[in-house]
Amino acid sequence: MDKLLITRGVQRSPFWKFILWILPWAMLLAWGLYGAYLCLAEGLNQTNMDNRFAFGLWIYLDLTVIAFGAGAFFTGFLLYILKRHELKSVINSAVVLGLICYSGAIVVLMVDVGQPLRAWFTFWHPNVHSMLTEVTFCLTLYLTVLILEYAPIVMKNRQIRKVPSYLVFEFNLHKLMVVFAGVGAFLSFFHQGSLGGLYGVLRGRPFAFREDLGIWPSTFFLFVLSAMAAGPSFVLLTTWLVEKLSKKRLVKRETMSYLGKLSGVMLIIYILFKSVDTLIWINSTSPSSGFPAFEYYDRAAFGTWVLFAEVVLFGLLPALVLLRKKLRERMVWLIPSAVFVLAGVALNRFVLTIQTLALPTLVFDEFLSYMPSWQEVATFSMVIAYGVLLYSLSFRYLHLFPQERELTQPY
Amino acid sequence: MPLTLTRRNVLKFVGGSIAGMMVTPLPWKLLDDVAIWTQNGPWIPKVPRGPITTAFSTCALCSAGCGIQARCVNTIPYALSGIRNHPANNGTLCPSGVAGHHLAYHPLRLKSPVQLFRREETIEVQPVSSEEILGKISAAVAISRNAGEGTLALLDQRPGRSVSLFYRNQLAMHGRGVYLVSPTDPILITQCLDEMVGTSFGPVGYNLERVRTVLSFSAPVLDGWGTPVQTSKMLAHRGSSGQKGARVIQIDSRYSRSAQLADQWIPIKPNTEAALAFGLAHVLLREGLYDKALIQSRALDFQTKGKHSYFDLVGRFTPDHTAECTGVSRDVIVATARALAAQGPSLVIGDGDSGGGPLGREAEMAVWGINILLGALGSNGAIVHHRAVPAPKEFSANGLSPVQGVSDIPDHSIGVLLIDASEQGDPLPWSLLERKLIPDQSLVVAFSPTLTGLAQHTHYIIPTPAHLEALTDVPTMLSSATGTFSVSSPLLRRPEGTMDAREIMGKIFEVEGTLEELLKQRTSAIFESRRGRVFKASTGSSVQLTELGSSDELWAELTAGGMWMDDPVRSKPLPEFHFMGRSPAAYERMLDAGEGISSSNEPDAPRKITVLPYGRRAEVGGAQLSPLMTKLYQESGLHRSSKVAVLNPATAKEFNVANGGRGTLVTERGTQEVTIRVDGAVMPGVAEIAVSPEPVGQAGTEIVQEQDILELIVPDQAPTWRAFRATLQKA
Amino acid sequence: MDQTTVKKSRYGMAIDLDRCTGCGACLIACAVENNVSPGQPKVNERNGTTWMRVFEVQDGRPFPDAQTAFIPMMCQQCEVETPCVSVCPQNAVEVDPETGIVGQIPQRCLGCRYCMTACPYHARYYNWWDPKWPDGMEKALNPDVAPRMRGVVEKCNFCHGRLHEARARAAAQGSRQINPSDYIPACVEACPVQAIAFGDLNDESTDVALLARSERAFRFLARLGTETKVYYLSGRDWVRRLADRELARSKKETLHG
Amino acid sequence: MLPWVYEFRWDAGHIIFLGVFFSVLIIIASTLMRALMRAIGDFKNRRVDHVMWEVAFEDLPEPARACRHQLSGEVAHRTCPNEFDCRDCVSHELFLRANPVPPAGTGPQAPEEEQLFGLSFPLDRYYDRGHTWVKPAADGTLLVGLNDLGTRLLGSVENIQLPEIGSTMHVHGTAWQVSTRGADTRILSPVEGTVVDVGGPGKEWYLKVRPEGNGDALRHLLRGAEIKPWLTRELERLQFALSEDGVGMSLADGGVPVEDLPRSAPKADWDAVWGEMFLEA
Repeated sequence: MDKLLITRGVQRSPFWKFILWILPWAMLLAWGLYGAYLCLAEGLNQTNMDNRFAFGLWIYLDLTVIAFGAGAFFTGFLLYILKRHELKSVINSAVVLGLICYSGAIVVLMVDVGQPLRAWFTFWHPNVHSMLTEVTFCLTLYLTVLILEYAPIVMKNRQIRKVPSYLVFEFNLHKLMVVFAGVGAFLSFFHQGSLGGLYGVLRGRPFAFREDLGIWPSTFFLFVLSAMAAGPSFVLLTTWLVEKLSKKRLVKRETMSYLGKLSGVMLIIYILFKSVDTLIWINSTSPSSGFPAFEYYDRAAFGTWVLFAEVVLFGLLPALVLLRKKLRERMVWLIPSAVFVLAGVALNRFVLTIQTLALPTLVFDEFLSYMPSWQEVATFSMVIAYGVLLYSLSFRYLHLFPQERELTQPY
Repeated sequence: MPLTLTRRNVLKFVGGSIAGMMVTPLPWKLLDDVAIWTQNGPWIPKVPRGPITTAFSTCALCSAGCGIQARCVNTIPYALSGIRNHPANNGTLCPSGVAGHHLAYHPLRLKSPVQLFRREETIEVQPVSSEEILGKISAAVAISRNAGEGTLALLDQRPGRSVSLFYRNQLAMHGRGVYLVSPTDPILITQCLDEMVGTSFGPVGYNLERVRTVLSFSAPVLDGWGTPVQTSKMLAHRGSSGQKGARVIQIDSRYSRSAQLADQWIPIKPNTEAALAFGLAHVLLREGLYDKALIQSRALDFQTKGKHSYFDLVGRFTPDHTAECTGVSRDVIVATARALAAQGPSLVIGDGDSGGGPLGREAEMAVWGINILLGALGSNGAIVHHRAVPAPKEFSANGLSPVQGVSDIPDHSIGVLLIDASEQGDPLPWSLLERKLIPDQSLVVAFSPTLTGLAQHTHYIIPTPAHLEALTDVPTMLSSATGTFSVSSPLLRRPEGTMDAREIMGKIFEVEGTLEELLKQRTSAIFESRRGRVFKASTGSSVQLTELGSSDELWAELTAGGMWMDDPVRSKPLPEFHFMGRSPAAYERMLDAGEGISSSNEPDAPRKITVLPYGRRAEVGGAQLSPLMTKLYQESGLHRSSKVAVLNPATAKEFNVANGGRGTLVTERGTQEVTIRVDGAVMPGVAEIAVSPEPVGQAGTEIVQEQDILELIVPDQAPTWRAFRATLQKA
Repeated sequence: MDQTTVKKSRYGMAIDLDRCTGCGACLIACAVENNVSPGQPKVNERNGTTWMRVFEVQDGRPFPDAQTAFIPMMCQQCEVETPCVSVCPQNAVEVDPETGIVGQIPQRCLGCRYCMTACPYHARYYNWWDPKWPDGMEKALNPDVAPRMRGVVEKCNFCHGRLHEARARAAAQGSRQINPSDYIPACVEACPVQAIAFGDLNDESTDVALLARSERAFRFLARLGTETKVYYLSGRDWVRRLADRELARSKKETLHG
Repeated sequence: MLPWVYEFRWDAGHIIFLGVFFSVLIIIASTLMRALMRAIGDFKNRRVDHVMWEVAFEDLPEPARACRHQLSGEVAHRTCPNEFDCRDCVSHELFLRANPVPPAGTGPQAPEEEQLFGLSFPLDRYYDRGHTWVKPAADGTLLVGLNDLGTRLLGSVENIQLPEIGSTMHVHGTAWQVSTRGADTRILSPVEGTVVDVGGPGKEWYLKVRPEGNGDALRHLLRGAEIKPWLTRELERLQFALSEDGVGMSLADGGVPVEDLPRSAPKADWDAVWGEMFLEA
């Protein structure tokens, strides 16, 4: 039925099957849209956030998806700037993932802020010292870049490419992709870092506050590194998932393994810095503001296991596995390791968002807990559903994996 | 050059202008301003604009009589503050007073008479004409007068006003009129002293400046009991001021605000205050720490032959026995008694908590007893005489109906119950009033500006002007050392359709006159007395009354935030008196009060907890709270809402409820859901629950009946509701 | 007074915790003065708007030895590295160099709530609901203070409206220096026990400057280094130990509020 | 944001931050503009066909992009870097010099080789990788037709869209389009020039083209001995394309493809096969 829209020579499931697949996601999206509508129309009293828990599920989601979406810039950087051509087979997929993550994050941010119509004030009256300004500027520019990177993929759709002007434009745009890759890498470096700086500068929250390295707190660099570790793992994991769901080989095993290696290398560097940073924080930064660090791990479910999980279980362990060639070449090791890498980064974002806010600062204040309302969960699911839908549509109608035909036709 | 007006030229001109404009700051500035304008949508309330003026009046929310200075826009007050140097409040106000100007906008405000229909959880109202209600009342009054079926009762929630004298006068003339006050009203405490002395001892007050030690029996002495100036003085030694204040010892079953702020808190088993009073008296007597000569000469029942005497009574309450009864340790009892005697002048205050009900007549007499032993009623004591505020003779020409507590009249006796100022005064369990009514035949009408508090239980409500819309005088506070008089003059125009209580009563009893005339007559009487001093808000200082030229001048001062204060009088010597009062079974009643018959004979059933309801006098306890009071009750934890039960951690564990969890309290009168709060400072085995109404911040679609813990009180259980037993289950 | 030069002020407060009775008059006076709307039916302690809030704290000893203190907590007017100022993405928070007061511009606030996470004192409040007043009560709003809209952050600004008024009064008298008695925040004015002193910390002679230097004075979380301008006074050791987590730890009792 | 907007300060922070922001913005915008200008340039220079082929070529699976000299066995592995246009290829030059391909119709090739695997591949013409042939005519024009495999692949054509006479052809631009069984397939033009006449499926040839440019107009086309290894490879590709989704059809080694392949294997994904064989992604 929609065959003429599908790239020539690749196999896609029948249309009815596809509809069956996207239907539940579309319903989830509709539910999410309703939740988001309530939040916009009625105000954020629809959420369970409050004056202490001023950030909640959404900001956590934003931080996490943006870290996961780092695959787009990192892959682009390696492919176009460092000429790692083996990544050509995943770049399209990485771009789509990046676009989903970033646009999703921005949509949620627009629901999250109380006055979305004033979002442009950040551009109009920017406080250049705020990490959030840096994030806003970079995020908007980078989303533009991602759209420009995604546009050629769309224009190469079997039907759209028949329009010569699109194809010629695509061709020329694609030739200049190296510029976008460079700009993307530059912007990503800053906003990934600024997202980390977001918490690192919180002098009033000694759990999050970190010393400056140059003009940025150390979390700036930790976020960049962890995002670079998470990005390839996310591309790897989604590719693997798509392979499983579509029952096809899409990418060469060597590429998968190479992505794993990238993750591993970045992760071990990250863990190294993170460990040093944590030690400095526990022994100097935090106590000097009057906050004994052990108190942080004294409350509710947040024990020292959090730190252990972050650094060892989801850090050192997958890093060591991924760094060993023999292990990462086997899917049974590679995939769980990628999952661990992502879990570690997600946990890091969770801890910085939720634990920071849950912990009291004043002695007589109490540890607070927070459970998102259904409207928050709905808006969250909206982004997930949007991501799945956009990816499914892209996978079906766009040529995401250049090696697909090759791998399905054994020459 | 010929100027041709072609389309092309026009377009060129417009285009050029737009392009040129872009390099000027104009569009950008405009964009900037638009950004700001867009943020002022119609949904954001606009602040009023208009001339700013200042007006003075007196707060009538309680009897402290604080002077208020109102900043007004278009003559509507938008902010209240205290009048500087005012003898009652010296520039400050309590939270209720600060937000007093909001009461006119209470979401449950009534502006026309209504008939009430109570449904399951809500109340429906239907408008009726005031003539119809007045007709019904008049008919019922006539029946009560002529047929003798049931009495005509008026419950005055703000006794002591000039209009209260008018009521008592009219009720006395009616023949079957009864003048009722809340059982917690301070007037009844003075009545206890009268009973001991046998005659009217005259109004007494407290001269706190003389006091070095204050022993409070559950009275909220540091929390709205006295005027702000008095409270401030009692706390003066705190902090860095270097001033002297009084040492406050708080005897309280609850960790009340006063217990928190007092220098010493003596926790006591609920309802055992009388025993502790006797125990303290025991120590004073045993150690000879009292004026023997005075007691010997004046006390008629100190030691009597053949009859049980006060000495016998107190003799039973040895420190050990008292400790057993009250839970207060023997050493604390002895030390406290000695401290009262040694660090005098001392003052013992009964009174009790406004929401928690009266201490009880016997306990109050026991407290007066200690005061007498300590010499607090003597010429150097802290309890001083003062004269009644002068009133014209015609106010009492036809006699005054006696003041009676609600508990003092027989059950099923009231035919018509009128409740005046039902939004004010101390909270009162409806069950207590209900059993006084003739079942199914009585008519209950409230005069109230809002559909809150007791008014929710009536058949009809005639709306009265709200606070600061109404003209009223402020009676003398119990704690005041001299008589005072001030007038709360309206700062707001009262809505059409409201009537003040004098108008309503005038129509019922067919008496001419207005409230203003009444108050002016009283002012004249004060002026005629040529006594006392007058605080003038305009200058912030006081002058002798005699310096004022006329009664009108006094009226002008009083209605503009001024206050008249009587001159102090030399205390009368204590006449002959009975420690235990004059009733035939005085000894037995006192003994029962001390030994605590009501609470100890009930077996300690599992799952039963002692509920300690409490009110806040600082917030008038009554049924009117500014919508902004959500800040104290809901938006911060400063004041517990009436849906919160505070428990000791051990008790919470025993009842298997957790901090923040829900629990259900059950008595035979009903059930109530509460949120559990755990507080290590609270006495084990009790649940502290506030009885104040919830502030209503926003009007809902329907009127929800107030749910108060007082609803759970089983009325026959005890004369007071300070503590009652209820089952606590985890919800 | 010299009318040509305007000296820079550092407005501050000193709150005597040994006097505070926790009555809440300050809290209500603040809400009245600053046109804070009454709470919605679903409002709670965590999402209400109380620029000034009074914490009830105990020393943690069990019945019957517990001690209680009340701590009024509002914006502490951090002077150095003001945490909320640097984080605001669109300059909606600014420290006025003339007065040292941290100001919030609600018309420019985006409602991102980043400043709230930055504030160690939880002194910032977000308008979770549309501000609404019961019928007719709009007529009784303070004409000097604009009500805020839903979705923006607000906080104590030492009664900015009153500062404006004092300045206008001074200007009317031809002076650029305001009369200190003309500028008293609503909470200071309302306190029934006069526990709060307010004034210019730069002026050595003011009560607040004297109190701030007294031995009983301390500041909460002083080691964060934000140099707050709200001082607290207490002679009670356990209360003073509440200032800092490490200090609080030094005593064996566990504390809870 | 801009100097005249309230809150703008001339301090280092603002200058650096906004400087970087505007630089990035300008880079993005100018890159976009550049792509746009280039696209317009391509249109103006009539390079659309060329671009389309280049894009299509990029998308071909790597094995389909093998150099003709890999097919002939001269080199083990080489992917064509010039989109099958050997006219300017330096390597091709070098390969030719080392190992010249005999001209068509001469040399060691026997006439029977015109029949390859049962398909007719006359040696008097040149073959393009897109299954067309070019035969120089006496009047200096070039005849363009579909080779035997191509004809059998398409089977009976439902609709054919031939270019108008007078239109210009570009190497590997679209020569004509056929639609069969609901799928469109464009046939690549093997040569550059102006269409002077059109034929069709029933005729000997499809197009008559007057070539443009210099004499090496046919240099990029396969000829002579190159044809067999290429055709072998093509039949292999066809075999895989057909066997991909388990149609079960196989072209046994040496087996002759039937006249109308689609009709003999209706279940096969012909759209994919045509895309594969006619070098259209």
